[in-house]
Amino acid sequence: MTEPLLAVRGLRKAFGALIVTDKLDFDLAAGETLAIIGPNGAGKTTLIAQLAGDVRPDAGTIALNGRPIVHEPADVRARLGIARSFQITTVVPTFSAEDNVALAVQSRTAMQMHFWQPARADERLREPARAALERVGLSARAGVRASDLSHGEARALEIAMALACRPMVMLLDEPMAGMGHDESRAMIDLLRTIKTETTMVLIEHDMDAVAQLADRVMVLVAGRAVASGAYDDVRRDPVVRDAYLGEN
Amino acid sequence: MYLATLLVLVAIPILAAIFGQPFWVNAATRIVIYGIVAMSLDLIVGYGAMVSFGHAAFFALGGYVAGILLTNGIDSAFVTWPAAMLAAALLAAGVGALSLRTSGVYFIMITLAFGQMVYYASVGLKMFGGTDGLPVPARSTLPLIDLRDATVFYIVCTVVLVAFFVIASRLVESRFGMVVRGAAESERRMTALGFPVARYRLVAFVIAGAVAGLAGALWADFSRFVSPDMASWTRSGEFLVMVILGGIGSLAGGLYGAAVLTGFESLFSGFTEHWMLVLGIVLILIVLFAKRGIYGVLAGRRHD
Amino acid sequence: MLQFRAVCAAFIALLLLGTSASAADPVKIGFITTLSTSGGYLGEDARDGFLLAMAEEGGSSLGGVPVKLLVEDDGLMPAKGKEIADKMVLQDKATLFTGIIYSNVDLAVVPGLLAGGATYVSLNAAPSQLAGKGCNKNYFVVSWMNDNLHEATGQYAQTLGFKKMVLLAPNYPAGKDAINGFKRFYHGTIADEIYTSLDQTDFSAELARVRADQPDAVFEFLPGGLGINFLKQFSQAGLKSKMKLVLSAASLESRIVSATGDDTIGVYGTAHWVQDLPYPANKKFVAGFIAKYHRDPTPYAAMGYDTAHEIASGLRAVGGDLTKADAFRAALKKANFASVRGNFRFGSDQEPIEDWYSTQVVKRGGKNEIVTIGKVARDLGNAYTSLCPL
Amino acid sequence: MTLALEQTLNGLQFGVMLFLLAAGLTLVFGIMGVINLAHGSMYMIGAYVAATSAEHGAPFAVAVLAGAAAAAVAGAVVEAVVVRRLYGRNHLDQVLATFGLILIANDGVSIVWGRTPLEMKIPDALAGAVPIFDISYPVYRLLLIACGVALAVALAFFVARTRLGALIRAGATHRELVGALGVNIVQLNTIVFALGALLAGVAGALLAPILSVQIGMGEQVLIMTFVAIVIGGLGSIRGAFVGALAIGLVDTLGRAYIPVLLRAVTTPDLADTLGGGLSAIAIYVLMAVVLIWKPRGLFPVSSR
Repeated sequence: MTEPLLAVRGLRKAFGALIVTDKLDFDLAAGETLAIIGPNGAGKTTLIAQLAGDVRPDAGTIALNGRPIVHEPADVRARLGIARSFQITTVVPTFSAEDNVALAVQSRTAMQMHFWQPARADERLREPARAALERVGLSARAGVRASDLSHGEARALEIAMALACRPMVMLLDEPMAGMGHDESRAMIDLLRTIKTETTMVLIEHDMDAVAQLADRVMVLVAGRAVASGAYDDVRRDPVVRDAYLGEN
Repeated sequence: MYLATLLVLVAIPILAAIFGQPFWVNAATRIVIYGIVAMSLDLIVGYGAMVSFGHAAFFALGGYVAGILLTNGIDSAFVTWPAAMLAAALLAAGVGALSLRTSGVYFIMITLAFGQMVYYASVGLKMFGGTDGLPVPARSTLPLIDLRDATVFYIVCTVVLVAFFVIASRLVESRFGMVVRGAAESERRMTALGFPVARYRLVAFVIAGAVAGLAGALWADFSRFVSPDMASWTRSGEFLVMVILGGIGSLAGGLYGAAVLTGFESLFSGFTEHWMLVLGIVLILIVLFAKRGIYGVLAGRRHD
Repeated sequence: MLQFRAVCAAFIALLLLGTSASAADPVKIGFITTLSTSGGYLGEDARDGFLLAMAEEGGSSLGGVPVKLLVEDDGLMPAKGKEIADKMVLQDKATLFTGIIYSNVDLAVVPGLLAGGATYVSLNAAPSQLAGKGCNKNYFVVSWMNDNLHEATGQYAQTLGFKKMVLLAPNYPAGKDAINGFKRFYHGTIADEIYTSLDQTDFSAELARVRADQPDAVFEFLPGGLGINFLKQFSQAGLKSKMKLVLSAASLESRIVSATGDDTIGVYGTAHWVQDLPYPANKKFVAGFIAKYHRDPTPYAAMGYDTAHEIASGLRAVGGDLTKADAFRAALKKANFASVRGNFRFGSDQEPIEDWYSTQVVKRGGKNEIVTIGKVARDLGNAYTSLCPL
Repeated sequence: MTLALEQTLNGLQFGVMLFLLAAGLTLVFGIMGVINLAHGSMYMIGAYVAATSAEHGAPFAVAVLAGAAAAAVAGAVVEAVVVRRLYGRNHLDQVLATFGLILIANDGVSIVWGRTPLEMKIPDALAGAVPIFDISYPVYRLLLIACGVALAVALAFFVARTRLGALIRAGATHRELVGALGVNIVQLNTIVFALGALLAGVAGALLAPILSVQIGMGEQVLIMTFVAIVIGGLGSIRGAFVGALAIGLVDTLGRAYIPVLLRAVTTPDLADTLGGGLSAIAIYVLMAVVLIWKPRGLFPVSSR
């Protein structure tokens, strides 16, 4: 049996009396797409933050390719191959879309500081950046300031940046949040092409998207995984229906 | 605009000779040295969003190191200037490593605290003159070039200024610069991409500190006098004013800010004892109505 | 292109403003002094005293020679003072200077001026570095040699018979000099030497130490605002009834007295000039000053006035032609003017030889005044004269 | 032992007065996000107006109230004319504009009152000293401690229990929310700013009889005030109180004991040199240590 790409054991996090992650264990196999669903406040974003290194867990371990990373800060984890998008679009607003992706390309050599050559004329950065923009359909908008992009475009830009990092794992926090129907469609199509070539953890409320993208679904309620499995199985799980889907 | 600026810088000594006003060279040298400091500060404030309220500490340390070397008979500029830069860089590395743990207003205040420590240290060091300051016996020397000549010294300072401007302009457009600028706007994103943001910032901070130290050494040579007020918080404040006045995040703006602040004082202090009142009003008007400072006015609308 | 023109136009405007200031004829006197900060009133008084002397000749001449007084504020910063001096030398071509209040500014500015061949006539600061071995043929001190200020006070403390004293001064070189000068003439027990910060406003910690030391008397050298705060707090702490204060002229002058109210009544002082000195020149000065400025003069004003007359005597002798350097120097050295202090002359080192008076603050007609008690020292010179090659 | 008691009282007195300044500054920052360098000018105005009122025969209490009122009015005017335009602008603009206000205030005061420091008498009833154990402590300083503590309690009550106070608390953490409640934010800002200025004016007026009332008195205390609120955590009134007391005690006890302790371990000359310097930087070292340990101060306000 091959080792899981990402292994989480006994992860626990509380903010005061509020337990947001409760003894969580799960594995992520290489190439797999795991969707995490659950009601608001279930601790989904905090879980992503702990995987990415923005929030320190109170207890538990996280291993990437067998290497323990729970004590590594976010930038180290990113260099080890964890890329992420944020729930609220987080890019460099005054840089153009291409500049933003070029930075992501540059992040593959994040530890090397180059002080002299103009970065914007560096084809080793620009060419892969344009390719990533092409993939997410933003080629025409490459020169536009990130802050001037539409909401959907900005979300796609974040995906392009994650792609350009060539990560082992992509952590996507509600990539379709706030999008209209058509934008969501486009994003789902995009993610479907991407999921074949990388490993993904996806937080999503849109059940259509989950159904189409997830190989496996984990349901979080109050920090605990109450169910895990294929989308259809999970959907039929009475505990899940009761805690979450039943509300719909 | 850069061409015109360069032309003016070159024209000053010529015009000074024609009009028989050697003081112009003197005043211009002061502006150029302050311009170097303001530019170095702009590098971290304007591009890195690290608002240092203690930049004068590096300027002062550079000045003192050069001054002390010169007092002890070591006068080669190849020693005094690099020594000043190195000392300022080391101080900046220490201050930066501790200060960069904080951000925003806290960063402003902690750099102020370190600046005050340097200030009081220079006040307390009686062997280097304490509040009386340290008279510097002679200027640094360069082979073949006579720095004692005011015009020659001005030209050397201007060369340093232009060289630093070119280097800094490339720096902010380099891979390194893109990371520092990106982190200024979205630290989260740069961290999530895997950049060790604190390390990049520290390097920028050290570069700025070292250049301020070099400017301090030039100042020691120029005024042949170093004193604790080089490190005072009001001096740090003036440097910030120069940066903002000139146009933050424009590099060249630092020079314009230095020129206007220095020029303002010498022009108005002749007319009225209350020139500070006028300056206060002008500062407020600039903040409220000329958002990108003098650079913004000169350059017109910014393109990007 | 527009921007290019803007930069050039701005520059030309600056040039024109710069040149318009340079008209030639009158003798230019560079007056570098402290007009801002808490020490700002010291320079203001010195300047006003100087201007009063000029006003006696109509306002724009001294010794019958047209002069132009270039007054600039050094902001109590040595480097700023040096900047101003450079500007006055290079741009205004001034060769005659005065005005500096603080010793640290003095040490930064004066050696450079003298090295460039200019003449400096001091109306206040006269640090030991420029006395003795450091003397210069173009350097004249009308006021006092710094040490005198505190030596006289030490002498007076000795005469008053205090057995045990606490000494306070700011933690800077002139502060150390003050305490050393005091100790040169005072030989009782010194219970404590306390050094304060130059920007300190609250002295409660120091006063508690003074209280614990239980001295007969306290000497402090805290000029300007520092002294005002200290004297108020000293009195409020209830120490005034327990011990005496004996101060030098820099720490006890009319502005400090007026700003501290009754807190200074009974305080002892020493001075080389007191408002009530009976000399005709002094009466004329005091009356003129009060009439013009509506306040009592300080020693700084008196020295500004005397210095103006001293410069006038020199200018008159050479008809305003400062290129006659030897004649100008010789005339200055004669000190041919009626000093507000009465007895005044230069020693061979061109530092003053003068009398020092003991003083005390008394309430007279509802107003607190510094009055002369007697003489502490007659013809006091300085300890460095013999080292001066002049 | 008695010396220690006296020094502690001195430190407390300084601390509570500093709190009066710190409270206003931290509120203005917490609610409006404005760094107000001109806060010290309000303190200066309070002192000048109180001293002038007393000179014209106003009873002590009236003079203090006049000073406080003048500072509050000045604060409201400054807020309406300048500061209002700085909300939401970056801190640098705020620093520059309020620095301009300092210049205007200082020159303005020198035009109105001249450069001679003013005097304000302590009313006879408060002029004495009272015995506490075996020291006699000035009544007036005890009064200052009492006033400071009383005002701190009143302020705490006001913020915790009144409607306006609730808005201020809400404003410090959830600015948008307060706006959404239909509260007139513009008016709230002016009131808070004037309240901060009022407290600063009270401090200036109360300290006028102890200190010399002079130009520049605001800047000296301003830096200390900033140090206090940064230590406490910007925006936190509790933090301002703790920070101000810490500064008061550290500064006073440092001046009292560092030189004495040093004299016990080194030569007197070295002790004097070091002691002066070390006691001057003690508060800055305290701030740097606090910030390195807790980068957002002792009582961080969550939202900022």
